[in-house]
Amino acid sequence: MVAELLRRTWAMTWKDVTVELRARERINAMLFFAALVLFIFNFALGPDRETLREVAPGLLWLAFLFTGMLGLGRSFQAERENECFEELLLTPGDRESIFFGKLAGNILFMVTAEALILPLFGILYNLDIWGLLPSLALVAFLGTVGFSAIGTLLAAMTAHLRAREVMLPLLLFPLTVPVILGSVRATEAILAGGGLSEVSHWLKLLGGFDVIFLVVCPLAFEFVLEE
Amino acid sequence: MGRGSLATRVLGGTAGLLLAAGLYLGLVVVPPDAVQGDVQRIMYVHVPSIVTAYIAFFVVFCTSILYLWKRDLRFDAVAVSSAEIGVVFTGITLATGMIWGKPTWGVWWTWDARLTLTAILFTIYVGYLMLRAFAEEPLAGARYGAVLAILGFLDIPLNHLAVYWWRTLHQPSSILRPGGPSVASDMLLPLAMNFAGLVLLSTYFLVERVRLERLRHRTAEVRLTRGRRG
Amino acid sequence: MGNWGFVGLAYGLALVVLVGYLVFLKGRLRGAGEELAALEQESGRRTR
Amino acid sequence: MKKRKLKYLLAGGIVVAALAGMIYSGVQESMVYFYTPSELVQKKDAVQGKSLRVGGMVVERSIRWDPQTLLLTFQLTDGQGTVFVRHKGTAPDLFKEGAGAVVEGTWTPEGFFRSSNIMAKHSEEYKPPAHPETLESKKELFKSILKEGKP
Repeated sequence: MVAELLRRTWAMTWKDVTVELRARERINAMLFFAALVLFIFNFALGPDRETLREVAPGLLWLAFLFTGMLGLGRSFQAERENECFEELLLTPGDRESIFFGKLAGNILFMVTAEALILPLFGILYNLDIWGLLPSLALVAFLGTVGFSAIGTLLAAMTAHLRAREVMLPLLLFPLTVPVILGSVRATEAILAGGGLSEVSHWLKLLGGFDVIFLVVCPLAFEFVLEE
Repeated sequence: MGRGSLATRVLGGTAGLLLAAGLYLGLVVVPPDAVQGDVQRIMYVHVPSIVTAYIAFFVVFCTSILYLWKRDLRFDAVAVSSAEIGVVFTGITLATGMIWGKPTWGVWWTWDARLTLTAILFTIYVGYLMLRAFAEEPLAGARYGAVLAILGFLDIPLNHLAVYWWRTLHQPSSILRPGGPSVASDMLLPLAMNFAGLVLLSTYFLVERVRLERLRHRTAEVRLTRGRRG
Repeated sequence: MGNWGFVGLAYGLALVVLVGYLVFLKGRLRGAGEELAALEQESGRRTR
Repeated sequence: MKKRKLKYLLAGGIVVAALAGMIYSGVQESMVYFYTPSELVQKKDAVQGKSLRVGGMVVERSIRWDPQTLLLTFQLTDGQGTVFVRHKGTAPDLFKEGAGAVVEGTWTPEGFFRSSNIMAKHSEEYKPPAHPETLESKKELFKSILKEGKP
């Protein structure tokens, strides 16, 4: 049963990635937007290196989250615009596989964007992050999983609403406060030179959040997709 | 049609009387607090409102689960009505808390744990109400709302952990704590009175708001049958 | 603003919000009731 | 149908277990909203120039207030360490000697804490003034001391 779920999930992810590789409408927009955000921060904050250093973790995560949001918004709208929702529902097997497939795609796109943002951030703002990359990557991954789990569910939901572009961030940000808080604090401690052990309780919070919503969201997804 | 049944009116009247008594007790009879002075009297609205709001959100959570399970629109009507009332009372809590904070802490707002949590709660349920307003199809809106309410409720303990690790300035809970309440007994009376009054008042609001939801359902039904016929 | 000023502000605001919500609720109830009544009357006429 | 029920039960179990585990481990870890004066004294080189909060009791007879320049100075203590605080502006009503306070600001190289915001921290006790308790009478005493300290 688990093997079956994995196979279906993989098929779903593969479909999304192939579509993306052909059209590149999502990932290009995300990468360019990410670069722009980093660019704009500079004008918003001025040249003061000290201020920048202090707010760096928050900025980094704002860039991650806004870019991720851009990708999440597209994940079901493309299906809706091309009227593929009905076909999606006809996929055999449990609906969970659709959720996990979409989620894996969303995480993949967001991680790709983060892989660009992180080094670019280090270069543009002259931060010495190179030795810290593994621990930063772990925090980024844990945060991304939690954010995307709720994000994928809400994206499926808001795709059927009026004013869907505004509703996704309005619902997503309040719900993901624990993830945002945990990720930013953990990143802050790591950038300040603390090891992973110093942020263990934030990692626990992120991990716990991920577990809870990876269990709840796919079950809730069934009720969202119902026609 | 405009007025509720006799029982509802009695409910509303009792709530009003209790609140008036609580107001009189809290503003006139009970002495001011030793440290804070008269400002502490704000507590008699602030604390009962947040408890009422929490009860309302708990009702939203339960009825949302029941709706997804039984698919009876009456549960959904209670859920959406209760969410609206919860938002009203959370709003009152935030506003009175800010007014109390200015003379006591010296700031209108600070990003302390309890304040932050209440603000997050407020935004989650305002989002819920917007979702309900923006749903194109009522049945889908009911399902989405139920899912969001369950997610939001599960989020509360996580928010609690995150925000408490982040910062704490608000004094610990005065009433619900081991060793009994730390509020002098004659101050508990107006608190209890207002609490009972606000719970009754919110029940009254709930009954009326659910009636509104039923009216809307009936209107939609009539429209549907007429559309089919015509 | 003295202590009582803050107390008055808090109680006044709470009162305004609660009464305001009540008025808003009653207004919506009346509106929905009238709409339904008009609709029922209209469809009743049509079936006759 | 049975499979579905099992799924929900399992999910509920995992959620409850995860929450319980987090709360249990959360109780053991302690995060701080503010530094205590002794922590600040220990770490003062590391935190210089960073904005942070310090919380403690206001040392008795330490408040000096100059109404001309609006300069308020006092000491915060936790029994072990003591920090000098300078604040420009007024303090909230509940701020007084012997009571708790939290200040926001930065630790300066000159060896004092420059506060930009004072928040009085009060306890969860609510009592009318007539209550014949030692703590209350003590607080009354501080009130009179404060009046002497403030010209």
